[in-house]
Amino acid sequence: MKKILNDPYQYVDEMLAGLCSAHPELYRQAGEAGRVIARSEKIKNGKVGIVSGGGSGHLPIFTGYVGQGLLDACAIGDVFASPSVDQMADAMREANGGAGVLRLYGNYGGDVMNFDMAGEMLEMEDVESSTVLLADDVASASKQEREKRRGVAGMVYAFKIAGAAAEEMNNLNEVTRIAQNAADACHSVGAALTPCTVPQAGKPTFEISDDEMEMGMGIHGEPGVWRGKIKKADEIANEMIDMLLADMDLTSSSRVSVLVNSLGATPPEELYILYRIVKSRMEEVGAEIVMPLVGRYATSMEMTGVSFTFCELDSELEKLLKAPADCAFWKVG
Amino acid sequence: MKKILNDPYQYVDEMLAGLCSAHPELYRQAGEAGRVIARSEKIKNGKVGIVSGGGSGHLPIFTGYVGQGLLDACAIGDVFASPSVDQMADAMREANGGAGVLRLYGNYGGDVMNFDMAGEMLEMEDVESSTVLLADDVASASKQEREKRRGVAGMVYAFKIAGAAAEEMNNLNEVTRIAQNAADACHSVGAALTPCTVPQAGKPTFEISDDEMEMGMGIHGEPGVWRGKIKKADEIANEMIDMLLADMDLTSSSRVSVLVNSLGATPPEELYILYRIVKSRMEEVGAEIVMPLVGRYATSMEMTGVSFTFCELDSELEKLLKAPADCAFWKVG
Amino acid sequence: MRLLESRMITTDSIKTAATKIAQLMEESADELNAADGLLGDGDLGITMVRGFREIIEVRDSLPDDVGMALFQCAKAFTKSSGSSYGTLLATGLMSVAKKKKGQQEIQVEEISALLDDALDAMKQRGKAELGDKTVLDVIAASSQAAKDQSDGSSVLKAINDAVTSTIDEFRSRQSKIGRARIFSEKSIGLDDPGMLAFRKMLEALS
Amino acid sequence: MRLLESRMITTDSIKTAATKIAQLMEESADELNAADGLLGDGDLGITMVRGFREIIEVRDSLPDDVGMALFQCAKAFTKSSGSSYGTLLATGLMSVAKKKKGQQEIQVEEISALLDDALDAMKQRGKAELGDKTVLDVIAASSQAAKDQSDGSSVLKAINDAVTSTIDEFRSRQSKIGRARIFSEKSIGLDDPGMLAFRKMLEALS
Ligand SMILES: Nc1ncnc2c1ncn2[C@@H]1O[C@H](COP(=O)(O)OP(=O)(O)O)[C@@H](O)[C@H]1O
Ligand SMILES: Nc1ncnc2c1ncn2[C@@H]1O[C@H](COP(=O)(O)OP(=O)(O)O)[C@@H](O)[C@H]1O
Ligand SMILES: [Mg+2]
Ligand SMILES: [Mg+2]
Ligand SMILES: [Mg+2]
Ligand SMILES: [Mg+2]
Repeated sequence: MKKILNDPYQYVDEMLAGLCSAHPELYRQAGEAGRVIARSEKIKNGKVGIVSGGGSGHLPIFTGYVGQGLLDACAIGDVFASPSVDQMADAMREANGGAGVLRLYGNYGGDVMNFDMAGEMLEMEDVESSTVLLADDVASASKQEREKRRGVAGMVYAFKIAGAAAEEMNNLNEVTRIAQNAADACHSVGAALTPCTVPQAGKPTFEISDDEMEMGMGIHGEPGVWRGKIKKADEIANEMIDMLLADMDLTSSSRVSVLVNSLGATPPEELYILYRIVKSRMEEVGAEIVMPLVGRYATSMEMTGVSFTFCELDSELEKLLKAPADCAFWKVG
Repeated sequence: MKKILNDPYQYVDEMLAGLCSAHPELYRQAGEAGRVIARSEKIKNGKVGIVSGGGSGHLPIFTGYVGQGLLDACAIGDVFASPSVDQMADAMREANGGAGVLRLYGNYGGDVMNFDMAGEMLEMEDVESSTVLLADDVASASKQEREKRRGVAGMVYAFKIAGAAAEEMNNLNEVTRIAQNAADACHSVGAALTPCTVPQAGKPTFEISDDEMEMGMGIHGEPGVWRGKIKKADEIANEMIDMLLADMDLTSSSRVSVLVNSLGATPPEELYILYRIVKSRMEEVGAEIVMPLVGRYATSMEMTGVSFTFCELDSELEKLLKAPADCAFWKVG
Repeated sequence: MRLLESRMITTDSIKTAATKIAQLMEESADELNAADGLLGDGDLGITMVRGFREIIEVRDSLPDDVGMALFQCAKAFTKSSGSSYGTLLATGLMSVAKKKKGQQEIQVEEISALLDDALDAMKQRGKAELGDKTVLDVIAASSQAAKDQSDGSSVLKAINDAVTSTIDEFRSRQSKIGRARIFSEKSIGLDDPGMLAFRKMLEALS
Repeated sequence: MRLLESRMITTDSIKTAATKIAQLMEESADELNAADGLLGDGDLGITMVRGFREIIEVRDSLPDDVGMALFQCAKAFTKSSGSSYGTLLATGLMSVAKKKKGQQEIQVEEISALLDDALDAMKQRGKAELGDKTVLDVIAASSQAAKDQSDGSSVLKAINDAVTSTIDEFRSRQSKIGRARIFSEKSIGLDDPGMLAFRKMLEALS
């Protein structure tokens, strides 16, 4: 959990400056405090805008996914902290092409309050908007209380699918409906082996001993389902898959995209070891894996651990998932 | 440095199985022991084949870069260990489209011995071949003894450029010449903050205290230039850039691609913080940055640290660097 | 103190109040950060300081329309930080602002009802309930205490007392919302930092 | 022992030798791993075991052409592992194989020259020099000891003695090649594992 940084209080601003100077053809810093990242080109007139936002420290989430076929703008908070209402409002202004703005982000109390308030502020500026929340972490609440779940890596699918729907010039109602379907289609669970360090705090987000892991842990270190000795890769994979399958109704005619995601430090080598089990369990169910994603798509800086997301696709979602997309972290098509 | 694995002795084979089952449209397992990864489609007749090879644990290097506009095949050893002669010979057989094979890999004693021997074996099968070694780590030997340097992240450029040259149906001499130019154009240096764990060894590759870093360290933990207290990001960046610039002759008409690379655990947030300095130092020199790469291109599993590679481009190299390429870890164009 | 000595609140009294609160917040930042740090991310002091600094920025240009003045304050407060408390306070201010838009004064008799409005808006914004051990509980108590009061200084004293006894009453209870919820058990015996920040603001006015 | 008791080496004596060495390597794996582990990656025992297992796989089908037989052995040895030692041994065998291709026997008098051939090939392959404290040094000593010998058992004893005294002589020197180079200082006082493995092979034949 050692970090390479300057002043911890400049971590986010320096990161954003670097991001935009490395990829000026993709990203543009906007907003009064520079805490909004928008696409380098202004939004097309008549296109529904898609904004997201949340704490820093999760690259490519959230900021990284600003790009063609993905987000239009993003508000960025300090590491693991909500952006301010103003930053969210600025992001919405950037994403306003006159056809309304969808707010698409994770279900965290502070983010929800701020984005709701930003929405009200934009309403006063006659910008129509809607909200779709990601609440895909099955370990954070029961299926009956799905709306209380945390939003985790399922965001990747929601960004991709909603982004494609907006790119096809659907109206705000349509984009919102599709984004909600994408959000509902996602089921995720994570397991962490080490914490990470929030620069401003300067110490690990939680403590865990050298031979322990925590199943079901949230991406900020929120408590999980159990903590105990590190299990073998195949056991970990099977346990996570059990949780996800129990939450879904997959059949032999289902089509599912799977995301085997590193929380940061866990290398792709280990993700591929886990993927074997995902593949064979899906074969058991008879469900077809579509466009599997293996890599670092939603992280917590240098945290060691993995998450799985299963996204059940209907033909509409599948087509949009496969549509072209382009950002510094992910190219499709 | 906690790992998610099953039997440490199966780490590599399970990883390869997972890789190929996740991306069957890209990768195919070949060779007697499955320790060769080739493109899913057989090599085009008359195309020069490009093979690489080396120890596992560096994804995307080496295996990950098998793909269109990149490598044709790759021999994979255990973590941080050379592949066998036989595996290398098998990789060369996969990459043989009748126009000869270029062996393009890093300058490590065991790898060189084995690849040379594999080359001799293939000579007996009338397959023409050549060798280009990456020796880009400026911290591992002086400029006068450049041929003794270790090969590190510069491989990414060499794979990309040589791969594009072969895709354009140049002959073996031409591809070899261009690959050698690419290798010569690369200058790299790394700094490590934590070690990683080789599965079969079960313990970290080296020891370093919580507040220390090592400048110039190799990707397997080979000794560096100094070890001391962790410096600030900007100081680290400047020191690494000083080493690289001292080794090159950049002028205000130079065009350079820069790779700001994570050794594994270091998150992209911190790479972008470092990139700011690369950018401003290049501006000082007056050299133009072309297609900057920021991310995890050459790693040591969960090692914390970074490397910089500067690749000085002439118009031929630049054109080939920008040519299309496609693998699970990197898409260009 | 011009805010509640008399029987009404004007933009002038808002300006004075903002100045006093801003000053006390600068002095109390560490204390509030520490209280928040026991259960949350320890940023409540920073939130208050930054928020009131932003209000001070707009203070001199606040309009006489007391509704619009409060609206400007609410907007200023949301600028600085992304913390829950800032957004909740701004939400409360905004709801009062909407009610009073176009008017130049707030009567003491209106305070209780306006606090109820703020409370409703904040409940909706934060999806919390009374009893969850948050700032909402001291606002509810304040509204109750302000009822049937018609004098500036007595209403302030009544609110102050109600807030203090609410804090005392809740000390032994569990937090059910926000970051503190994760450490629900740990919250027993500790004061809710949002309640403490509310009392600090009152303190500045007393 | 049929290999060197008589005055020549045939494919039959190669088969017997391979069997005996393979057996001793199984017993000595831990010892060689440990020796390699002190300075390198601790895999030398595994390398030897796996290499000789592969040779045993092809043993029964080795041709009478002693050159081709050695060529098959060399190829078999490279199959299993990527370690330096395996490739170097195979390189040495291959160079002898090339020389003896088309013949059915190796005369004891030829041994010294063939070892020199192997040595040259191995030097070229590994880019090491004599004196670097590697297996090359014991092979050079072996070649020297084999010179002017014409009897199978005496040449083996001479080589054995030369190897042992070379190991003794190099113990206090520094390794200059391979993984051990990184720990050059540490190598003082320790035997080079590649030399030890070479002696083990001779031991199996004695
Ligand atoms: N959803 C909510 N509803 C009501 N009050 C809340 C809510 N969330 C937090 N609070 C109040 O805010 C205080 C914490 O504020 P703050 O430090 O800004 O939160 P955070 O840093 O977690 O965003 C709590 O003590 C509580 O009084
Ligand atoms: N370049 C070289 N030239 C000659 N001998 C070498 C060379 N490299 C290694 N050796 C010999 O091989 C031995 C180590 O073998 P091995 O364990 O297979 O190496 P590694 O595991 O490092 O590839 C050394 O003790 C030394 O005798
Ligand atoms: Mg807080
Ligand atoms: Mg906060
Ligand atoms: Mg070894
Ligand atoms: Mg080895």
